[in-house]
Formats: sequence, C-alpha cells, structure tokens
Amino acid sequence: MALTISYFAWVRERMGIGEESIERPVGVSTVADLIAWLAARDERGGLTFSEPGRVRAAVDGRMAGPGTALGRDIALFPPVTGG
Amino acid sequence: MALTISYFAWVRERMGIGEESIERPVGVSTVADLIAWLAARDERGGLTFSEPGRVRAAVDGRMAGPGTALGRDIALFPPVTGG
Amino acid sequence: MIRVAVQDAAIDIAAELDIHDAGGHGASASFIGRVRGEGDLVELFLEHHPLLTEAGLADVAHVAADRWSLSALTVVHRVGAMAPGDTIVFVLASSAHRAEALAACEYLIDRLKTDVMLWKRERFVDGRSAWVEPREGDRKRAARWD
Amino acid sequence: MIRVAVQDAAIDIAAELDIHDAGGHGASASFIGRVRGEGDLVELFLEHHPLLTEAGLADVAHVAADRWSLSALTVVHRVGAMAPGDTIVFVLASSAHRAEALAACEYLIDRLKTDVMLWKRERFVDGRSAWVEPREGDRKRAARWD
Repeated sequence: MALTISYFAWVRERMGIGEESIERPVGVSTVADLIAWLAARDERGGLTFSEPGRVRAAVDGRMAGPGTALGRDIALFPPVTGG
Repeated sequence: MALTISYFAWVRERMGIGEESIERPVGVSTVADLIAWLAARDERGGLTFSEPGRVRAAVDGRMAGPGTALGRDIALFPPVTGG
Repeated sequence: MIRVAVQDAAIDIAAELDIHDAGGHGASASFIGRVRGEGDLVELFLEHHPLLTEAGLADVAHVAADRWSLSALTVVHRVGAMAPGDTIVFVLASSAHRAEALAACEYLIDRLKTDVMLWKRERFVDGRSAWVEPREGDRKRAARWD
Repeated sequence: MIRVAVQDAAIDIAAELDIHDAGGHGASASFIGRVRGEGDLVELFLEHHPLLTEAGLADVAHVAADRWSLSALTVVHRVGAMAPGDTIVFVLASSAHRAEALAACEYLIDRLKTDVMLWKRERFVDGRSAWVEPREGDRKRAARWD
C-alpha cells in the first residue's frame, strides 16, 4: 500500500526533501516502525532519526504517538514552537 | 478649622450638593465622627448616612477608614463600581 | 512607559495599540470593557472624582509595573455618559514575556473594579435610573491579588 | 462566531478588533505576540503544515469555546518570513463576562505554543540560522489547563 510521508522544519532539512511516496515495507505498521525503517534505510535517515524521541508525528491529519498505526499520510516533524 | 466635604454618586444626590465647607465641629476628629455629626445635623444627613457602613471616605486625597483623622478635604462616597 | 488617562472622549483603541506596537514588545495583553445593552439599558453614566480618579488609576498602574516586568502599560478609562456598545475601559500591558503581560492586564482590570474612584449609574428605557451596586464577585477577584 | 486564520500577510489587528467591537460584547481580552529583536535577530521564519496548522488552531479554538462562555473568538497566526517587531499571533476572546474572556485568551495562547503545527527558525545578523527548540516553560504553562 502506498504511503505519503511529509517532513517539516529540521526533519525536512536533514532529509533533503519535503515529501516522498513509498510502498509500505513489510513489517512496518506503526509510527515507531516507520521511523526505525527510515533510520536504517540510508545515511540521511540515520542522521535525521538518530534520536527518535525528538520527532513527532501526525497520521492522516491527527497527532499520533509511536504506537499509532499508519494510514495513507504521515507527517514527521520536531516538537512545535508556534505562538 | 475649615473643612471641605465633597459628596459623590448617591451620597451627592441624597445630600443635594456636591461640596460644602464647614468649620470643623468640636469633638469631631475622625471620619466616623464626621459621618455621625452629618447624620445628626439634619434630615438629609440622617437619610444619607442611615447606614454608615455603606459609605467610604478619602481624606486629603487618600482612601481612609472610619478611624482616620480628618484633614482639610474629605470626600464621602459609596463603594466604587468602575471598570 | 506608563500612560494613564481619564477622559470624556471615546477611547481610540487603535491609537493606543499603535504606541505599544511601535515599541516592538514581545507580548501585549489587553482588555476592553464595554457597556452592555442588557435589560433595556439606554445610558451608562460614570461619575468620577476630578483629582482622585486619575491618581487612583496611576497608583494601580504603578503597583502593576513594580510587580511584573513590563515594558509599557496603558490604562484609559472613559467617564460621563455612554451608550451600549461603547468602550468604558482599555488596559494594555506589554512585556518581553507573555505571562507577565497577561497577569498584569488581569490584575489591572480586577483592581480597577474595586480600587479606583468611579461610580456607575444606569438609565433604562422606561426612565428608571439606578446606581450600580458593587458586586461581591468583583471584590473577591480583586482580593486574589493581595 | 469563531474565526481562525493562518496567513502570510501582516495581521490587521484594528480590523480584527472592529469585528468584535461591532458585537458589543461586555468584555474582550486579547493577546499580541511579536517577533523580538534580541540577539541580533534579523528574520523569523515560521514554517507550517498546509492543512494541519489551521485545523489545529480551529481545534484549540473550539475547545476554548466549549470551556468558556464566549460570544466571539478570533485567532490569527502569521507564517513565513517576519522581521523584528512584526506581529506573529493575535488572539481575541469576547464574552459578557471579563473572567471568561481573560481565561480563554490565556488558554489559547498557551495552547498555541505546544499544540499547533508551527515551527520557528531564527536567522541572525552574522548569518547563523537555527530552529527554535521547544521551551520547558511553555510545556508547563500549557499543561496547567489539562
């Protein structure tokens, strides 16, 4: 199944792209699974996600935790600093 | 010694005047003394100050309690309702 | 900068905001109090003391400036006759930090209600007129800061 | 009335205030957050999520509207590149009662800092650029409302 991943702030800068589409890898079913898979995929991923605890996620437009099941769209980003 | 008394809000309306000057009566040395004296002076005073606890005072520009000594100017008024 | 005014004229909030905006303060908290039109009110008249009202506002403003770290503070109170919807009071507190601005703004409006020499009289459509009685809730809110 | 906007354009505070002023609400509490110019900052860039940022603002606004008795609520957040002194965020809460307006305004600005998808990057006069780290103080202030 296709999965659209978007990146924001320093996660975007380190990944070098704003968005990508991938086929969901076998065995990757939660946010934490995906982050671990991205960290293992290449050097960029390894550097970006060396501290998974610093990364937040939204799945299909809703804030998500590490154990949240993946949907069609996932956004990965640092803790927010608005206001 | 001359004493200027000013009245505000319903205290002014009941007294029928905004300000008056009197010679300080013998034995009248505090805010409470003056209010008691005004209440005894005439019918208007009696009606205005029938409940002395509803009246507040300022002496020479500073908020004052019943026991505060009189100065040159005294303002008598209801509890405030600004803002 | 502390600015305190008691005036008959309508309060020009945009002009007051411009002064703080020019200061580039990180945070500005404001409060606007307006005449409510409930109960067939046609006029609110606010009586003041020609000397003590402004002095009282200035006292409250200086206490706030001592208590919180503020870079600018404005308090404008209208007096005289007002119609429903008119602005009675405007408080604007600016600071580098939002918590300071918010707390000072709330303090000021709470204290204005109980500490400054102002008296409200309401006039209604049927001709009735009455002085507003102080509210216990206002006294309690003001006392939170003691 | 709840109005939420995320925009690149400068925030027109006077226009936003006019909308609430026309409503004749008894009390309006507002908060203005501006770009601070400390530490040789030359630009603040605010990145947002094209869909989720406005949805997040709307969520926070609706929670406030459920929690307090409000007659009107406006939240406008600027995004993109800003200079020191520019307004980043404007919150305006109106109610018949001042305590409700003040509490809702404070709630909104506290929650915006931690719950809405926005990321600040600062650029300094020497060319350095850095993403702003979340502050523990902001997290604690936001958690007071839980």
